Amino acid sequence: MNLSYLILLPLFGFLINGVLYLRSTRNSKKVSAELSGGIATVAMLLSFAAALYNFFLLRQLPAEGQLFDQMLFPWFKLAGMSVDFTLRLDPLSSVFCLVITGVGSLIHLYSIGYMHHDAAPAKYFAYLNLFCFMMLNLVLGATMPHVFFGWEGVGLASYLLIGYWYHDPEKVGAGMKAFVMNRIGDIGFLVAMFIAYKFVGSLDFIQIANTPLNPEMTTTLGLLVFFACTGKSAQIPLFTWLPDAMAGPTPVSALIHAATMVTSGIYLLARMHTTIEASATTLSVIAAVGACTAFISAVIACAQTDIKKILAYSTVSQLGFMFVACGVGFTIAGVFHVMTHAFFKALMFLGAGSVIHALHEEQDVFKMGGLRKKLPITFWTFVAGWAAILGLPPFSGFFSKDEILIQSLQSPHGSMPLFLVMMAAAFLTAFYMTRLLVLVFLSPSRMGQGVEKSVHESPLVMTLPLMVLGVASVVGGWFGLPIHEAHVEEAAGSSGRFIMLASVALALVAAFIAYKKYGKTTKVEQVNDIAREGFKIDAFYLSFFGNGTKNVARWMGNLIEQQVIQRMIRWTVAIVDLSGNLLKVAQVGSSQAYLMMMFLAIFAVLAWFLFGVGQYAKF
Amino acid sequence: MNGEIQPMMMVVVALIVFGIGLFGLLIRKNLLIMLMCIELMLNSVNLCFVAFSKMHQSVLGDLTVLFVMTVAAAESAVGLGLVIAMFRTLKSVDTDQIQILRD
Amino acid sequence: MSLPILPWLVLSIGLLATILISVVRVGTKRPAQIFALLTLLATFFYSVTTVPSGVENVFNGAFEVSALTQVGLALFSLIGCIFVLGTSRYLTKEGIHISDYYHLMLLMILGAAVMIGSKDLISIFIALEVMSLPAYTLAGFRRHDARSNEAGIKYFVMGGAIGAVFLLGAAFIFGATGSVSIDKIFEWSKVAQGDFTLFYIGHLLVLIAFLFKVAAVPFHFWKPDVYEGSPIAVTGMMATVISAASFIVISRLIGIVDFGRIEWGAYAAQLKQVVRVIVVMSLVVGSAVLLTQSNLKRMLAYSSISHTGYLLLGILSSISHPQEIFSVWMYLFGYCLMTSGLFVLLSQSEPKADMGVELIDLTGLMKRSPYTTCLWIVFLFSMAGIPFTVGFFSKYFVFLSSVSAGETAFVVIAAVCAVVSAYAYIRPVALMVMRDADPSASNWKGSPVSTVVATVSALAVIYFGVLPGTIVQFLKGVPIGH
Amino acid sequence: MLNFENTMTLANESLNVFMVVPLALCILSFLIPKGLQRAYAIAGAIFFFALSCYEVSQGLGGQTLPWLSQFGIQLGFRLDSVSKWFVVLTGLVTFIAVYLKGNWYRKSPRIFVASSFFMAFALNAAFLSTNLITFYIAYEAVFVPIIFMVGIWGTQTKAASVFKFFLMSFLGSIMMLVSMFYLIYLYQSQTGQYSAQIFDLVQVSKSIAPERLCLAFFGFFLAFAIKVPLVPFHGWVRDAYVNAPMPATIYMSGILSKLGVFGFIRFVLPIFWDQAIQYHGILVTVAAISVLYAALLAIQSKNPRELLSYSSISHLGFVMLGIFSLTSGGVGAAVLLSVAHTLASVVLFMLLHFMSERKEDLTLDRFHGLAPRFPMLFVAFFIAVLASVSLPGTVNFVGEFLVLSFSYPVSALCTVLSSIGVILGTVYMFKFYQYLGFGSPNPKTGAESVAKDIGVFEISILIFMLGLIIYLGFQPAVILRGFSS
Repeated sequence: MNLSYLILLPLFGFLINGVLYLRSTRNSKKVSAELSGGIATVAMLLSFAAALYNFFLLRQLPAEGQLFDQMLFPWFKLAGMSVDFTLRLDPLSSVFCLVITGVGSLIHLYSIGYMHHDAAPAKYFAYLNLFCFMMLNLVLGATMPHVFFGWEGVGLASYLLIGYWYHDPEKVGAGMKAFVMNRIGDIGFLVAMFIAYKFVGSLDFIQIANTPLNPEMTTTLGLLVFFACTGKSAQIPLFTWLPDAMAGPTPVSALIHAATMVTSGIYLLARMHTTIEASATTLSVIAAVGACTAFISAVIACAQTDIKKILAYSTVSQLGFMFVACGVGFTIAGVFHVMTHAFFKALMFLGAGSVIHALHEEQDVFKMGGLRKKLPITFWTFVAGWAAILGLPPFSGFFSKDEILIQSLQSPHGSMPLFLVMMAAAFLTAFYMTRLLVLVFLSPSRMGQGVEKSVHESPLVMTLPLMVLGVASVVGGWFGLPIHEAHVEEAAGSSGRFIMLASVALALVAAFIAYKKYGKTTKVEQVNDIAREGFKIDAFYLSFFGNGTKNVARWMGNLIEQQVIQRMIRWTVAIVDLSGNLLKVAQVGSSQAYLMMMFLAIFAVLAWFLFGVGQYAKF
Repeated sequence: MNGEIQPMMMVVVALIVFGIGLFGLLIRKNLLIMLMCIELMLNSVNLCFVAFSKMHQSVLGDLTVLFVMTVAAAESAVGLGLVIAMFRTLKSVDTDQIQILRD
Repeated sequence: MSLPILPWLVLSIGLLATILISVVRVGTKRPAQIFALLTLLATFFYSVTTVPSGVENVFNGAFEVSALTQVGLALFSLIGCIFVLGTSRYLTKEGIHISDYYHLMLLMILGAAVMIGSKDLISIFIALEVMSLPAYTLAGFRRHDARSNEAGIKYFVMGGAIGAVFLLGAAFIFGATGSVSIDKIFEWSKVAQGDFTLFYIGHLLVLIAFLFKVAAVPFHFWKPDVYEGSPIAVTGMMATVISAASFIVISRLIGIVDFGRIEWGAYAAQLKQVVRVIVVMSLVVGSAVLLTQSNLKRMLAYSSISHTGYLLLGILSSISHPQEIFSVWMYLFGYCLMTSGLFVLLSQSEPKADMGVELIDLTGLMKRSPYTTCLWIVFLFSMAGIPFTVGFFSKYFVFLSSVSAGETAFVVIAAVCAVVSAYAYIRPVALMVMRDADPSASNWKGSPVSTVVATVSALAVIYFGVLPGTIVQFLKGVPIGH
Repeated sequence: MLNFENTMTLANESLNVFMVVPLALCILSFLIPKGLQRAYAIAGAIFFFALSCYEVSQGLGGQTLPWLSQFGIQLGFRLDSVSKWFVVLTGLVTFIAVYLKGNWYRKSPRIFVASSFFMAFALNAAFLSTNLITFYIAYEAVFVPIIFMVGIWGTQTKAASVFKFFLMSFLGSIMMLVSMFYLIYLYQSQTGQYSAQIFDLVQVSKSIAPERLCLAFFGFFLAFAIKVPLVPFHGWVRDAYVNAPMPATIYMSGILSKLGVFGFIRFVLPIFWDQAIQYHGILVTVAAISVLYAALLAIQSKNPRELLSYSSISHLGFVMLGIFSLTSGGVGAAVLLSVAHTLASVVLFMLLHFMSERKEDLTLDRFHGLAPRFPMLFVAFFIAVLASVSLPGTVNFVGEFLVLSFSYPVSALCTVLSSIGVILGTVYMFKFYQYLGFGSPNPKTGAESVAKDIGVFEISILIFMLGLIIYLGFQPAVILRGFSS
């Protein structure tokens, strides 16, 4: 078993494409999307093959010891802290590897078509490969710093890809926002590492899991890790970057902001589930935050008009579902949902990309409509994704989502309020997804004349991934996870069956309402502004934290730096200067005045002296 | 008691003379008078030396007086020379005239 | 044959010869200059070749020949050489290049040389006057310039008054001890009993007279005015020779009393207090007013006031720790070296009529004459005490000695003042290097000889800044009189 | 206790090479014609850098030459696992500084080249000295070339900035000198001999009641805090960095600041260990304040150089946090972070110089859109920015991570607060990059329109430097090895 190929292949892809791009800037010859995309896709496919191979090798190991460590090189070692660059394959990371490389390969392939007309596709594919490399490091790292390496790396790739069209300041700003909010979360990760080093003495996950800590530290550690996850996985309070991140090319949204990177929070919680589950406080915080996020972003999604924004809020909402799974102590259910979500959400994003591509960068759903005939493959695959996210049996989402719903009620950490919120979120999900489907594909066309004529189905490189993912969205839930089987029977209790039925029924009701409401739409809908603007949370952050920091900085610069510190320096100089000028006053130029002062001084010395020595002389 | 002047009295007189010289030096604006005041100060010290010489029954003080008188003569010569040079340039021997150099 | 006072004799005979040759060859100045130079060189030669290891008293104990006095004389004659060679062009330009200048200069050096060897209050007084009278004259040597007259008269009036003060102090000491010989007074102090008030007053008065000579605040008023008015060459001699000689005498006068004795403890404590106050005032006034000056000679006056502060700090520590006096010698050595070099450079200016050399005249000197600028920078850095110049080690040993003597608080004050004065020294450097020449800036043109002299001084400043070992070792070994 | 000194074997005795070679190069530069100065300087600097690397690879060592031994001033030099990195960095920074083209090669180039090599000489002497006085002399001597550089080739308000820099540094260092005298005096009063050797003084400090050394400690602290600089002793930094010519800025940010860091490691910790423990709370607070305060100032600054100067202060705050953790791990991490900061800031300043050669106005209040015009330059710039925000994979991350890990157990609050500096760092560095690189290119005018991307030689230097940053990011053991014992 050799894991290095798994991560090295995307790295090579990144390097080759990077060099190709830089060379093209020197001789100003564009590297074609086919060449660079081909290299990148092949690298990813080979990496997928390696992941698959390693997955089967791992399956052959006995159930207890399904773990493989490969030390690449020692990283750093100083005064009791020793960290190696070690890859670790276990069932959890192997599932993630498969998703990353599998979905990743498809999206690479899709991108060849999507980025065909871009000015520098080599750069794009280099970034994409870099992302996959970092993501694989994230899931394969055996120690916290190694995961952090991947964690920051994916953030970086995400930044680069969101701001890929960097001549537009708005897109640049979106990338910056994503990166900074991720970094805010990273503080949690960093401090968690410091705590782990202080109290455990090691940063290896196994060591951390096996070392019992006192309850406060366990809670602190868990909450800090969770805080890091809220950044990366766009949960309350750090969720506002994800909708903006849609500024990047759509395949990027599919890969990074739906299928893989945003789920790394779930991965981290799963990786550290021993620590997380050891504290009831941590669990309830996670569940509460997850449920709130799921519900609020579902509400916001109902009011969006941008196709990608709807999907983005949907992603945030679905991530909330996953966190609820973690928060009720069933991380496995969350991971399962990660996998199914990766299939259907990537599918929907790619479908949306196909639509946008066909409509020449039009993203407003109210300027679409009636695309069912024009884009048949896109439509049918999109329907598969829609059915999956609604949780209709036997689509993949049904298995994972219903399990989360069941667990939110039945697990020892679950509760009725939690369950009700989740049901509401599921209801809203069905509503806005149907709304999307209806507005884009089923309702009467609202496209401009010019646009409507040129609409055509995407080429095969783009539809092939759609079809593959469509199939995966259907069958992805049938097998469960290799680490998962134990829980499936539990879900089949009688109340569980009732919940399943209820949720399916609820979804169908919501879908029906949405269809009735939007099926005949012919003009732009008036929606609630507050909801459309994400309840102004983003605006609040911007004005409170963004401008707040700026104001504090300006205040510091003007008041403290200029008025205090620099002025102190100037005053010191001024005081010295002033004292010089004052002392100079005695230099009046008259020799008799000088003599006067001198003799006064002499008398003063004598007088003081005689008095003083008289004092001393007494002894 | 026997009518002989006490050495310390002489010293006091000398100090008074010194004070007069100093006072003159400080208040008179005419350089020539200031020169004379300096001479007065030097001579008062001579008186002092003589007094102490008497007190200690030593000739050292008397001898010193001779040296001091010589030096004082030389000093007044130099001083007069400077005053003359000043008078040539400024047509005055008033100290108020020499306050160009200041600050 | 051993004639301890040979160097002094050489100097005196040379002086007479110089006067004679001027009498023989009236109207030309060249012979006097050459004779003066030869005299100084011969004096230098004899004084460095015959440095005694111990202390030899001559003239019945009224005069001391020791390594200290010998090196002092060597230093004075060296400074004399520097000024004779370095400023002849300046003197010609000023119209004071006449034989009398050299006679008076040699007389001043002779007075200083005799003063540092004198161990008798009377011979100190006579030597003081022999040194001062030519100085008064020289200060007013530019007879047709009102400023020079003023300088001469101010110096004279104040110097004369302070001479009387010295004499009064000497009289009181004589009255208290019955002697004017320093050795005898020291013997007296070992056994004396009773009330010392008269002695205290006398001692203080003689010290104050010399504090006036070195311009310690508050006896410094004459210095800026006299410096500004006097010819540059004379100012340079005053700044170096007179200050150095006066400090040697101060150390001698401090050592007049056996402070080891318990009876003198109170006095020593009190004296230290006085010196401390004077040190702080000198440092503060010297460096703070230094910053406000724009006239270069005035600047150097205040700079020498602040140097007086550092030197007095060394003197202060030598009151209780006599072996630390070597730091004062080292400081004087470095101070004389850099100051004389600086004055030689200053004499290269061609000031506009009736105006002193202003700071602004230095602007853009780097462009006009880079080599001279480098010399300026060496001396100014040395003044500021930057390493690799002798000024650094001067401050170094004074500070170290003072810390050893427990005067750390005053060392801190001195250090702060060093920063302030460093600002003042770096400012001219900035003007020379950073600015383009001001149209009103005066020209700088030195004779080749003066540039060579300045170069040699600069090299010495750097040499002793890098390898001060020998000189410090030697000065440390200089036997301490009292 | 921190004692790197005693456990080392002394093998390498030819340390004077580190001083003699730059001094010789400095003197030789006066003989070279003006037109050849740059070629001479580059060749000399490469030679010097290579020689430094070779000598360092020959192993650690010590050497003592007599100078003023009777006063305790020996030329004591020692190459240990701390100083060797700074010595190597001196060579590297010297090379970069003389490599940059600018008006210093048009206007009196001799003085520039001589100053650069003199700086290298003084820096190496300071980094290697084991004698306090020798250290002080070298430490002061560093002023001289800086004053010349800023004075002759600086911009606009250069005089004021020179004075501010000089006076503040001089105030600090002279207080340090007084403290040194106090230590020498203590040694002398105990043993009757003068010594300024660090080993002797460490012995003295151990045998003295700690409160007697408090003021001396603050003397040293002041000197190094001004040099590093730590807030609130940073008043000179902004003006000096902005108004200096680029080589001087590179020297100041790259290596002069490290002189302060080095001083803390070499002198303050061994001699004033007890005081450092006593004032530990203040020290870490000051370091944390430096990180945050400078980062906030960087956020509000519109001038790229000003921004980089504040970012330097902020990063050096992390270094100081490591040192003030008072653990051997923290110190090792601080050395690593120092190396990292030197590499990153030198590259950033160098790139900024390349950019300002190509475009006059780089004000950070609008998008300049330079990235598409100079892609290579901006790729390098981006990697340097990543290093500066200490992204994992760069040596800066390892350094910062280790520093914070080691300081967390001793001062959790300050560590967590400093971590916020990481976010702020991201904000200002990315803002910096984006304003310059991103956005639509503005219409070009005049000479700007013919500006080309960086050339092959520049690229190879950048590859070397950035390669080093990334290589050390994965193999920091190269540096950390010396601290593992």
